[in-house]
Amino acid sequence: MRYLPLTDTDRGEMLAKIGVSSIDDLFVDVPEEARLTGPIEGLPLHASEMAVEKHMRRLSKKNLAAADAPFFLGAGAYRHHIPASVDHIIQRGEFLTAYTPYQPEIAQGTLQMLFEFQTQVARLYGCAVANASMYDGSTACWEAVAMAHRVTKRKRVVLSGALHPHYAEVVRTMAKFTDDEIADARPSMQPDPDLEGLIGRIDDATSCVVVQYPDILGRLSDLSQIAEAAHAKGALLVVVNTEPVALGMVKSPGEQGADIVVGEGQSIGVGLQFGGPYLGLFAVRDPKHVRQMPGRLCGETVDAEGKRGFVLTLSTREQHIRREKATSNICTNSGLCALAFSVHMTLLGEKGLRQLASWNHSLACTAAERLVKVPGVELLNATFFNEFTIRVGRDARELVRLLADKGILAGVSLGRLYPDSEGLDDALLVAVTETTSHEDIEVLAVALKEALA
Amino acid sequence: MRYLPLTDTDRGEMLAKIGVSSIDDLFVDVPEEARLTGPIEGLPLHASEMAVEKHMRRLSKKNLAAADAPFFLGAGAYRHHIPASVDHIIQRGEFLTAYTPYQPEIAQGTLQMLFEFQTQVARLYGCAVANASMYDGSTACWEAVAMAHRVTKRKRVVLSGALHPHYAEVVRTMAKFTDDEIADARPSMQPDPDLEGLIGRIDDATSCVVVQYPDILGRLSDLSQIAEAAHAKGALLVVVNTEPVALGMVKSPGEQGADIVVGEGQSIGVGLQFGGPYLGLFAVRDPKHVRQMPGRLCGETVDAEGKRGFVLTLSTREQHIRREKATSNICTNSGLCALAFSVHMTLLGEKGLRQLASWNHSLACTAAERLVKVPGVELLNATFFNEFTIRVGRDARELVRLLADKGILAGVSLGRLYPDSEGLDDALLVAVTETTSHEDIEVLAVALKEALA
Amino acid sequence: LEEPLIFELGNAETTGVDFPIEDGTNASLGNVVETVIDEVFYRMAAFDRRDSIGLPGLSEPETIRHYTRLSRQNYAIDLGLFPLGSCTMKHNPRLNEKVARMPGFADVHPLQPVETVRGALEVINELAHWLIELTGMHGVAMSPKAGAHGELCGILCIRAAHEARGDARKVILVPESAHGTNPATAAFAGYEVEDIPATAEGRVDLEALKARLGPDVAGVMITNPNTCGLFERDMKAISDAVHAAGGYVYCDGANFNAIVGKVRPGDLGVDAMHINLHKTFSTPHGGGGPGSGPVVLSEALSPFGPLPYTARTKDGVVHLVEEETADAFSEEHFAGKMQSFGRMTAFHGQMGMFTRALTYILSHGADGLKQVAEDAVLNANYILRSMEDLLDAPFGASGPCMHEALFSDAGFGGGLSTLDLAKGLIDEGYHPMTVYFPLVVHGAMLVEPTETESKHSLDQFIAAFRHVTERAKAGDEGLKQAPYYAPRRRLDETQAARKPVLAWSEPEA
Amino acid sequence: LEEPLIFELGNAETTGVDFPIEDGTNASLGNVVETVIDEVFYRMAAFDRRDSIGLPGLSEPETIRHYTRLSRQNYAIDLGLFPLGSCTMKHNPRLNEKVARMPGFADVHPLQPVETVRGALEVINELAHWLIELTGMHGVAMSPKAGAHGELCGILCIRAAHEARGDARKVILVPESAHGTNPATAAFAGYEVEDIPATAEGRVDLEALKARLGPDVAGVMITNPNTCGLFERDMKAISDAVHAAGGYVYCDGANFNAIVGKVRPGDLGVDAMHINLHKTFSTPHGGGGPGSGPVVLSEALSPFGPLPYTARTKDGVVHLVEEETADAFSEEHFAGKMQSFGRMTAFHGQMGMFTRALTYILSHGADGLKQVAEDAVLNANYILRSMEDLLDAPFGASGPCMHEALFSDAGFGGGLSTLDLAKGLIDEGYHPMTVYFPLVVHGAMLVEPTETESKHSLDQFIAAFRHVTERAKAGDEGLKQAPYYAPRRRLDETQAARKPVLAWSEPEA
Repeated sequence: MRYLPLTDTDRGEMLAKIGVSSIDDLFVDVPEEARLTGPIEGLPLHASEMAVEKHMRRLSKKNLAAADAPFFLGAGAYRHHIPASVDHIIQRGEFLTAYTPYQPEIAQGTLQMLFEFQTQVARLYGCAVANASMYDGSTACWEAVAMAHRVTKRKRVVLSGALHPHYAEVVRTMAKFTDDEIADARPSMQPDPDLEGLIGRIDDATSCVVVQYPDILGRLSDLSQIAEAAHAKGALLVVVNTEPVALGMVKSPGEQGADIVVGEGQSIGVGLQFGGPYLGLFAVRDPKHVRQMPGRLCGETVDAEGKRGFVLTLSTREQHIRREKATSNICTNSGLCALAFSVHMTLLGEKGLRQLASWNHSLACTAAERLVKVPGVELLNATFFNEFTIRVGRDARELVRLLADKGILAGVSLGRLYPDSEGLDDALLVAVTETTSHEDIEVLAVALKEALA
Repeated sequence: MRYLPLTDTDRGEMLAKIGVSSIDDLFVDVPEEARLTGPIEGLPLHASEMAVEKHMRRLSKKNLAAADAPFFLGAGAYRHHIPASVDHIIQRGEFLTAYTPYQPEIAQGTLQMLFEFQTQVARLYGCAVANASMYDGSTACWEAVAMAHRVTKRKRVVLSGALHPHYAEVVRTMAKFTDDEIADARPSMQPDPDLEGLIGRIDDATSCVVVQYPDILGRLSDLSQIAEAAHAKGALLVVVNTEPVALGMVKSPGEQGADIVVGEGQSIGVGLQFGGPYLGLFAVRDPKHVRQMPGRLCGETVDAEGKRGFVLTLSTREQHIRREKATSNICTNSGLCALAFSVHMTLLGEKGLRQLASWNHSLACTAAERLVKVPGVELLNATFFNEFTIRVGRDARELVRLLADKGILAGVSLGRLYPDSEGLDDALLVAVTETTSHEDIEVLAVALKEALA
Repeated sequence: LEEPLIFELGNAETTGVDFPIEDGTNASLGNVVETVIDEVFYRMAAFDRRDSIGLPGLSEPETIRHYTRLSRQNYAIDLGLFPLGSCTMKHNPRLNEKVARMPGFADVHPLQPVETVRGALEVINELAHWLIELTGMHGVAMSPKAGAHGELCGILCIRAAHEARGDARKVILVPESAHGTNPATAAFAGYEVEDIPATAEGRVDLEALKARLGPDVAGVMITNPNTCGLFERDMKAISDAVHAAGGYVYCDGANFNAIVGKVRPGDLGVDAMHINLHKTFSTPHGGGGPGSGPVVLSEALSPFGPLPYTARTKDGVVHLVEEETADAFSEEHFAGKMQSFGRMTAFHGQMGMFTRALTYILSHGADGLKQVAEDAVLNANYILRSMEDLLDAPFGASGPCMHEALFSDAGFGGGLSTLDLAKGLIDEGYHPMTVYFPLVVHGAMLVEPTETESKHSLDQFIAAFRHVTERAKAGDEGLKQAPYYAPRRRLDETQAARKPVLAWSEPEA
Repeated sequence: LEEPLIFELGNAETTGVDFPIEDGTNASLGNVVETVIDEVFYRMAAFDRRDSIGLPGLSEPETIRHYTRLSRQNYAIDLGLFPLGSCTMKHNPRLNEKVARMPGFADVHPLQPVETVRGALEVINELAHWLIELTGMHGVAMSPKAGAHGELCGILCIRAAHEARGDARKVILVPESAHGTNPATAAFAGYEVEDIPATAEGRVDLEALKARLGPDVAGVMITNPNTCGLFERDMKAISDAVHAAGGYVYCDGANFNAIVGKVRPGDLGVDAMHINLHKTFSTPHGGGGPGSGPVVLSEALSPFGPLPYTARTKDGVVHLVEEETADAFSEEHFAGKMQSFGRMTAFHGQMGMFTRALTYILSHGADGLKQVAEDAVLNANYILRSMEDLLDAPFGASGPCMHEALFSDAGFGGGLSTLDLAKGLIDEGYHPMTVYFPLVVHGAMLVEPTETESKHSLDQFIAAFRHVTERAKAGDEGLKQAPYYAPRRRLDETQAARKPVLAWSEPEA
């Protein structure tokens, strides 16, 4: 078999060296009744690369790839163009097949990259320190809540109603087991987020307020108001961002007073991938909170000859040292996705990121303008970056399916995200990125007009 | 622009260092009238990666890829499955973006690979020495003829009529300028190659006989008979192979007495690529002919510390040393294709190559069996490896176009290869490899039945 | 040449990405286009990010070179044996990478209408099916993002199952040799953690465990094969005892590679086990992630799994269950309402890893997977028996090891430690083994070669390992300063932790 | 660790490729299947290759590791500046690699029916169009496989054109500073080669050339910018003189990178010029190939180009001409029968390079290509002027250099040579420049940075270059043994040539 280098001759020689007569002798400690005697039921024998590739290609072709349709989905996962060089780099065997850099002398490639990544994320978020990445945005969001609990020693969490519902569910799920109390609401279907309502829910028992920016409907909030209110009650402000490209154009959460900024980094370098692996970003504004942070951190130091080098550090927070007293049980980051992010961000640079953001926003404005001309379409947002909400006067889930049948991936219906909430059925999230062409926008507008006639 | 690192600030500083005030000052030696004042006519400004990719993808999709059709083309280019790891290796920057290994101390990767490649080719061909590759099979074929001229000091070349017509044309074209005389014929449409005719044309002025094995119609010749006849007249036997996979199953040309063996290596690791780049293989049976060989050679030596290492050697044959006295003007090999070949061959090994060959032959037999059951189809060959000739009782060029309209790539018509020759119109070359499925064969058989009804 | 940081190389003006010149790439907030939606532009102007962000750009040639050069300071499987015990650093097939990049997998959105992602759902179902078959379990939660996330999933299932009965148990038992993630996970889920002692031969002490079981014990977390590299012979008896006491058995699947295709944990009474796709099923480690940790569940725990969830229905077919379909599904198949403990992450899990793992399983097939386990165990025993004359193997007499061999620093001279030996191996051209784990052995060294090493490779490694061991036993002072030939000498971890520098900042003028 | 040869690692039993188990992979010739075509099997048995071939196999993990490790013994553009004069080692964009692998380009057969490869033919036509536009020529032969093959193509066109007139000229004039391929090519095409001398400032001696022209001279082969890095100011005058004497002008296009988008060779009277797609248009060098050398031709030479061939028709559109269509096409567009000198290779040329080169041209566009030339020249002059105070630049006073700077070993101490300086640069982390070429300068060093180097990169290189130069001038003995830090010390080339070992063989027992 192509992945197994031992020949039968090798196996024989090795058994002889070990001093046993057969492979079964090495499995003597497995009780007879636990041994699987036959093959795995239904699993065929090993297959050629060609046959497996054919099978997987057949499955792949059963999906409608975003490139093959006018595509307007967002809601926490965005389709951006990824330069070919990003994939080239992440396929370098030295990055792809390395492990966690526990032996820093022979892992400076990964470590320096992580140090650069941490700096890029911190700057993008307007924070002092970012960690070396986490699973994804939703789990990073939960880790932020858990960290706020540790920092404030309080348990009451105020979630904005316009936080991505999957993120809110993750927080709710995990909080059940840690005894945090979660206060939240459904999104207010207004042109602006309900800041007053949110601020009104902050009290002296509140550990943190969690706000998404831009929020699930694409709207932006003046975070400094919320920060002020939270800080006045001794609570932390946690800001969640699911579209990092926006931060090339809009003020960072950090500069508006957010204490912990977390988010999904998938937009930069990672791709859609049907939801994973993605890239959790996690940063704190104030360096004093570093020791309460979860996740890996890479730090600068020197080697025995005084040369600059990098190591994983502050690991006394982590599970392999602290065991049950760790700040998180996490022991993986999203290393290769962090690399993809960092390479893409390096290619963009500040100039490219700003251009990318401008272009996204400009195209989204063009799309919004065009779509509101379709009879029956109303724009909800008073503010948006590259994603906005329209109301279409009919069940948007049905509409999405209808358009999918025509080969148009029209957006995400709120009904899909909030299956149990009423009054959101006619709302559709429409995301527009640099991959959207003017022609795509026109095709959507025309199809909407037909469907809503 | 994404590929140009200089900023305007850099440019200014550099001009100042140089001591000129503008870029134009560096082009003072270009006479005014030679300067292009406007832009290149019709060429747009620089474009984003996304836009260029889209344009090229559109062009790509105008082609019917072999994977998307039952596919039976051969005639010197064969579709084989290439393991994914081959492409991974050839995309390593250290191989992809290196130059000819003129500084061996920092090019051992390329050099050791070439040494391994030369050994693999020599063994496959049953020869003593192979070079580090040439442009492709057809040019290697000409280089063999030119070498035979140098070795024998004779000018008369006997080409087998069943040599690939493109190869024959290349030899004829080049020979016009070197005063070699070319004797050839069209292929005999018989179950076996016309050995007697060929042998009869060898005389005391003959520098070499050139025979393809398997030949353009897929037939095999007993090369040792020809070798004996050629050697008796003091001529060399040049054997051309266009399907190296065959040599995993059939006797090598070297062991049958061929003096120079050349061929196309594209089958192993390189892919179809619409005809190029391909991989010219060149080997000699007798080491005494090495100094008359064209092309690069890599040899083993030691470094100043006695460690084994590899260098380009015998370069006194080459143009950069010998200038007009060189054995060839060639100064490029097909390095990256040689790497792909060598990686694929290493993955196969002797066991894999033999299995691959067996499978190809077995499937080709299955196909031949099936196709001869179609009324109107006759099998020409008495011998074949994975490609054979059928006669279809109507114009095969038309038939191929007809089947292409149905999405079947049915083979290569002899009419396409020999536009001027009569009597070959109803012949079709059918190649079958491991990428051909039983279903493909059935589809072809059914379509042929319809078309010939 | 040392490689500078991107912040030292790049600047705010350079970019390696071009945009269409004519388009709105120089627009700023608030003045993009003339429009009927003036209000938006007016309002957006307030959010304009005016200050410098501080992100340097590099052109493509500089970028490729920077990362190519950085990469060469890494050790990796592609360069040599990577014997990290318990991490299963096996070869990552390149076909898997190719498949994961097929547009139908890489370029689909998680919220596309189901009709447009049938193939993606089939991949999840097909992989779920084989994971269930390979482990002999009932259902599988595919969404956990990594091993530790999977542990959490399993423990939350256990907690949910107890809570559903109104049974508020407080304690999870964990062997002292467990991975650090085990106690951290249990604590994160609100449990108290208590140790289970080991026997002198390196296995769980069954009698001690039985003695501790009781109505306050929610379950045990066991690693099998365990972190000493041994198979827990009494696994079935342990499970029976735990079940009899009303608890559940969690099995840490980190070491599944040793038994895949040979032993089904479900047959040993396991209730939940995570599977590290990057260990057993060869998805790339990527310098620390992403992982993927699907959790297989017994019939008892299946109703409590997180959504989305995959389970076998009555007719034996495996189906994906999401929030919307959960009720209907569980009424039909769990004889009652599904009592999912909730959602662990947005979307469906690590799809990019699923495609790779499925490709791996289909490539190996039934015969290949069994051979994987056998060769992994064979290679580990070969190392164990090639070293034990020279190096202390504390459980060498406890029978064959499974896929990893455990050694200790007993007998080192001159105050040399396991760390010194590890750094010495770096100079021999190898990544060291896992060190100081498990904690039950002093100066532990856990060596896991995996099945994708050739005998030639093992023999070379053993020679180097023996050489360094001899130096360590002889008290060779030189080892204290090793490595000498790596891109860096020993790094000052104390300084890094004491005065943390976690982001680059402009040097002061 | 030294990397063994595959022959030392592998064996005949191991394979890294699997085949379907049930299929005919163990068939041997002569007994494959029961069949109606018995005769074939009977006859094939005579060809059975029974003896061992001697090809070792490696599993995929071993293969990846072997070649990954080998690759790390190479220097490459991706690792650093690669200043090989006249080779134009510029960055290879990764988009080009992606495009070349699109199935519509990579997975099509050269003999597919034309209707099924329209897109591929469009690529050829589109690239041909831009090559013609960029050079100001009339037609282009796309099929030559590399630069030297292109030279041959151009010279054969010249010879065919003369022969068509019954004019049997015998001599090609070549400057002494020409690439070795130039005289080799002319000789291979049956010509006598004579040198043209250079002036003291490093350019072709126009008067000497004029004096030599006559009825026996078929043409001249000129490199412009020339191999001394200078633009041939008198190019137009040279062309006029050659044309007046009934000859043709071949221009070696190796240095086109310096003038692309700035100067069109057609405007200077050139009749034929090859274009190294791997130099100017960034297709990867690949350790020595494959190259690709399309040849642009003037109207005078166009009718003689090889088939397949691409030329502009009367209506200005560029068309691909093959054997079958040649007659009709040339009657219409060449005012007579096409007199192609024949075919140079099977099929259409280096398609995989065409897709890359076209991608490159479209990526850069009109503004980008001009910038390429300007930055290439700027970078070279920056090096020239940063070094000339220290290192002899024989033509430093002849005006600005173009895309490469030429130095000599004048002033080196202690018997040190250009070679020693080159090897010293290796220890500084750089690939050396082109050495001992052109031959007109003693101990020549030809430095071509290309436009894809940043100022930071150039400054680092200059610092290293100056450092080694200072050592060379000071006669530092240590340089004689350099390199010290490369994968190998100096290799014994004499032994390699005297007792050639060109293939591995089993060591004697």
